[in-house]
This record gives sequence, C-alpha cells and structure tokens, in this order.
Amino acid sequence: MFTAASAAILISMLLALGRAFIGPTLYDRILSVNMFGTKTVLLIAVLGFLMGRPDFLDIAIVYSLINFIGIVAILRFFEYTQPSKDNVTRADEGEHE
Amino acid sequence: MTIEFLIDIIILGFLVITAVGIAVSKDLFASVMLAGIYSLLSAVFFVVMDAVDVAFTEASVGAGISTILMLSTLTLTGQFEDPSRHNKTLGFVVVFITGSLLIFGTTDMPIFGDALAPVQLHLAPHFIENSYAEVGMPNIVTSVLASYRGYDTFGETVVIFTAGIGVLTLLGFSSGGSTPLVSVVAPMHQHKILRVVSKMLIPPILIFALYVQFHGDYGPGGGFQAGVIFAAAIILYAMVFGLDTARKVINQSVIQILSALGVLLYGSVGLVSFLNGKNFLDYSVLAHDPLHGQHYGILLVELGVGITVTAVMVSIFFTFASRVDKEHGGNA
Amino acid sequence: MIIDIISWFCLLVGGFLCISGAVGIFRFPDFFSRMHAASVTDSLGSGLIILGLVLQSSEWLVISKLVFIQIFIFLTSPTSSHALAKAALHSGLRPWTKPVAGRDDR
Amino acid sequence: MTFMSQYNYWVVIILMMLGFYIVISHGNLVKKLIGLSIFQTSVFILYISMGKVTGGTAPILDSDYTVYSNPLPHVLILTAIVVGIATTAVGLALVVRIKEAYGTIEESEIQQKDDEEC
Repeated sequence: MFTAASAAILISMLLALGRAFIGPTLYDRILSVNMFGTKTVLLIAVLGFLMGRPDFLDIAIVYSLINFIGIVAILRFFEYTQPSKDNVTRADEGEHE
Repeated sequence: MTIEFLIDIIILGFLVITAVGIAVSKDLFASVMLAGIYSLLSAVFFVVMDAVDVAFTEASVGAGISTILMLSTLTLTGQFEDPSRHNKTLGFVVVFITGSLLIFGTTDMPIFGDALAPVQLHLAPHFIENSYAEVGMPNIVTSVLASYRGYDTFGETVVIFTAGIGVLTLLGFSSGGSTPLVSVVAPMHQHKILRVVSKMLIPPILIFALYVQFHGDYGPGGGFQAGVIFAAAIILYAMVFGLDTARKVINQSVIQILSALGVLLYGSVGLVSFLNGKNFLDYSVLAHDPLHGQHYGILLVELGVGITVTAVMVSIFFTFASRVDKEHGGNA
Repeated sequence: MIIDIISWFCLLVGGFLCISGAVGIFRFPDFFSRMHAASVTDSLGSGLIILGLVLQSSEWLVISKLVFIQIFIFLTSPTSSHALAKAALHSGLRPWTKPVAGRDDR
Repeated sequence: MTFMSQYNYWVVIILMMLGFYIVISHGNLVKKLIGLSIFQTSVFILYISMGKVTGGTAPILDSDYTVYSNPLPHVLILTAIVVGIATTAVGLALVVRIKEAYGTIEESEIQQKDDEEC
C-alpha cells in the first residue's frame, strides 16, 4: 500500500516536473517547485515506512520548513528584478498568450 | 527487482531529465529553480540509498541556502544568458568521448549493492561492529565523522571558515565605509500573511535546529545540518523583515567572532586531549571513563562545527544581501 | 485490521488527490487555475497521506513527528501559494478568462 | 538484473557529462557554477551508490537490524556537501566582483575586454 502511495507521489512529481519545464511564466515554475517540495516531503515520509525505519522523519520535517524558506527567497529576490525590468514581464506574458 | 531499486531507477531518471532541463534552459532563474528540484531529487535518492545523514544535509543546504545564494547573485548579474556565444559542437564532442570512455570503465565496477564489493571489505566492517563499543553512539556516521575522522572534519570546518572569510574579503569591504542605505519601508511589507506565518515558524525552526544539533548521536543530524538550519531561520528573518532589522538582532562583528569561535572550540578540544598525553582529537581523556570522554568530545566538536557553519552561512548571506540592497536602492 | 483498512483508504485517496492535483497543474490553461488545482488538492492529499501513515505507526515519537510535518505543511503551503498569487498579480499577470466573458478582470 | 546492475553508474556518468558540458560550453559564469554543482552532485551519487548494500539499512545501530550500508561514504559526502556550498558561495562572490569590474558575466565578452586593454 505504501508502494501505491509512493507511486502516486512519483507520478505527480513527474507532472510537476513537466510543468517546471514548459511553464511559460516564472511563477508557474515557482509553483511547480513548491508543489515538488511538498511531494518530496510526502515521499520521504512514505519511504521511511516503506523501508521499515520510520524514525527518520526528521528529514521530511526539515524539508517542510526549508521549502518555505526557499519559496520566500525566490519571491523576495524575484521582486527585485521585476519593477525595474517591466519588459521582462511583458515578454513572459507575450510568450504565454 | 526490489521496490527500492525501482524507486532508485525512477528517481535517477528524474535527475537526468532535470539536468537536461538545466542544460537547455536560457533563463537563469529557471535554471536555478530546476537546480532546486534537482537537489530535492538527490535528497530523495540519498534516502533510498540509506544515507539519511547525507539526505539531511542536502535537504538543508540544497533547497535553502544554495538557491538563496544563486538568486541573490542573479539579481546582481542579470537573468538571461547569451546563447549565441556557446561553442556547442566542440563541447559535445569532448563530452561524448569522455562519457563513452567512462561508461566503458563501468564494466569493471562491482555490481550495485554487492555486499562483497571491495569498498565494503575494509574499514566499514570495523566501524559497524566496533563503533558502539569504542565510541558509544548508535549513529555510526556521527561517530566516524567526529571521532574516527575528527581530524578530517576539523579540516572541513576550517575550509568553511576560510570560505566565509573569502566571501567577506571579496564583497564585504565597502560595507563599513559609506553609511548603508536605511530602507524606510521594510521589504515584503505588502505580504502581511507571510510576515505573520514567518514569525510563527522561526521559533520552531530554531528549536528544531537545536534538536538536530544535540540529537545527532542517536538519529540523523549533527553540527553541519543544524548549523545550516539555524542559519536558514536567521536568513528567513532577514528576508522577511529586512536586512537592517536582522542586523540589529545579530551584529555582523558578532557573527565574525562566532565563526572563528567554532573553529577555535574544535581545535581546543583537540589541544586538550593532546596536552593530556593522547593523540590530537582523541577524546577518551576528557573524562574518567573513555566512553564518557568520547561523548563530551563529540558534543563539543559538533557544537564547534554548528557554530562555525551557522556564522559563516549567515555572514555569507548578509554580505550578498547587502550588495543586493545597495544595488537596488534598498527598497524592494 | 479495521485500522489497516482505514489507513489504506487514506493513502489511496491521498495518492489519487495528489495525482489529480498534478494533472491540474499540468493541464490547466493559466497560472491562477493551475495554482488553484495545486493548492486545493495539496492540502487534502498530503493530509490524507500523513493520516494514513499515522494510523500505520505505533511509536509516539513517529506519530508526533508526522503531526509536526502536517502542521508545517498546513502553515507553509497556503502561505506560499498566497504570496505567490499576490506576487504574480502584482507583476501584471492577469487571470485567464474566456474571451467572450469579457469584463471580469478580477 | 545483471543488465541494470550498473544503472547507477551510468546515470552518474550521464549527469557528470551534463555538468561538464555546461561548464565547458556555456559562457555564462553563473550557469557554469550551476553546471559545476551538477557535476559535484554526480560525484556524491557515485559515492553513495557504492556504499549501498542490498538489504542493508541506514547506518544507525538498532537491535532489529544486522546489515548496514557502508557509513564511510556518507561521512565523506556529508562534509563535502557543506564544503561545496561554501566554495560555491566564494565562486558566486567572484562572479559578482567580475560583473562589477567588467559589466558582464559572459566569458567571451570578458576576454574581449581583456584583449582590448592589452
């Protein structure tokens, strides 16, 4: 049953990865990285049970915390580039449409 | 074929796809984000390969600090690369030849997971069988890291300290000269929810870092991981509430002293054991019972590593972030 | 036994929700609908998977760690989604609307 | 099984070559550093793969288990990851300085400017 759950998580990871590749705007990529992070937390938790040593959940806890920091960092530094370079956003939008 | 091996194959496949994505992407921001995914995947791989301590380190370093540093550099250097200047064919030929030679070389490698491979026959059996009697810790990785190979780890700590000094000399010189721009409006002021949630999350992160630091003898964790997590909490504070606020909480000079203090703590533990008539970093003389001595020694050494790693990571981030603030006028 | 069945059910439904969210993130036409798909299913899917794991474990330490993970996911996931949506809207990205629908700018 | 038994090493080599390719053929210095970190991770994967023992478990002693994976590669790679990020930080600092000095981080443009100065 853990196998089925981990397979489901792996499939959703693959789809998120696909969106990170094609995602026309950078926000799509950030979104998929965020989702990927959540899925990684779940996968590590399930893997702990699958391999019979569930006492290693600390790694999953670290991920759930660090992932948030990563997203905040991406948003924070992305904002620096946005106001000055309006044309970048326009270009992204154009690509998207 | 076991399920673990199947997951291993899938994860490695994902890794290759991600790496190809990084190679072809022109947008450096996208590359950095894919590099984040790459690091997440490699951490999962390390878990599958039973390397929980390594996965822990990769988890705290790869997704957090590494992404943050890359992004802060990108805000200073620009988002796009110039694809016209690549020498594709020559690079491809060189890579192809090297790769095929290496693939040819793998035919001599032992079968994956072989318990009788040459790697498994020396040292590792000794560590697995005797480390509990000699060092008294369930986590073999910690006892090897801090006790058997304590000298090596000392060297690594010094390398990290040196890297911190290097970044400071490269980028931190002008921070004392002109008065830094005081950003009137704290950054991310428009993200009220983010600020509240960060305020809620920072104390648990700090406590969790302390848990990782002192629980490293019994589970995955230790000074390196704890240091990075602790630094990540401080970095989160600096990002959400502004660099100046963070500087008020943690002074730059305090950080510099702390980063040296960790290395000194490590070295002085070695010196104490040296002066007591044993080898450098042989902790068994630190208490009457050699096992207790080992415990004390590892605790102190890991603390030294943790302090140095925290201080160096925070000072590296502060140096980069103050550059970013200066470049972009300090009002994001 | 009954606990096993409940936990399997939780794991399966959680896995299904994860996949459906991922399909949403992959197939939906624009950023905001993708984000909607991702964040809505993420919370429930991860919650169910963690619940399934909690039902499988016997040690209190493991259970408390799982609960912590769940709390952190519940705190961070919506927050980052919100911040992301806000940043995207700020940067001038507008939700995709049906061309005929016309004036529904928000 | 015997066919796939070298799979990890192949992936290591593919990743290593991808990183190598990025380092030698891309001109952007930040991209080069990303390529370097891919290369680095491939070495980590090589070490950790070699330490794995089939049927083994994580090297944290527990009375329920007798077979453990090799702890030595884990120690080496654990420190290497943290040292790797520290050295990457130095590299990025150098890139920022180069950008300030030359106004670009494309390798060929930097070389062009160097040539003009001579």
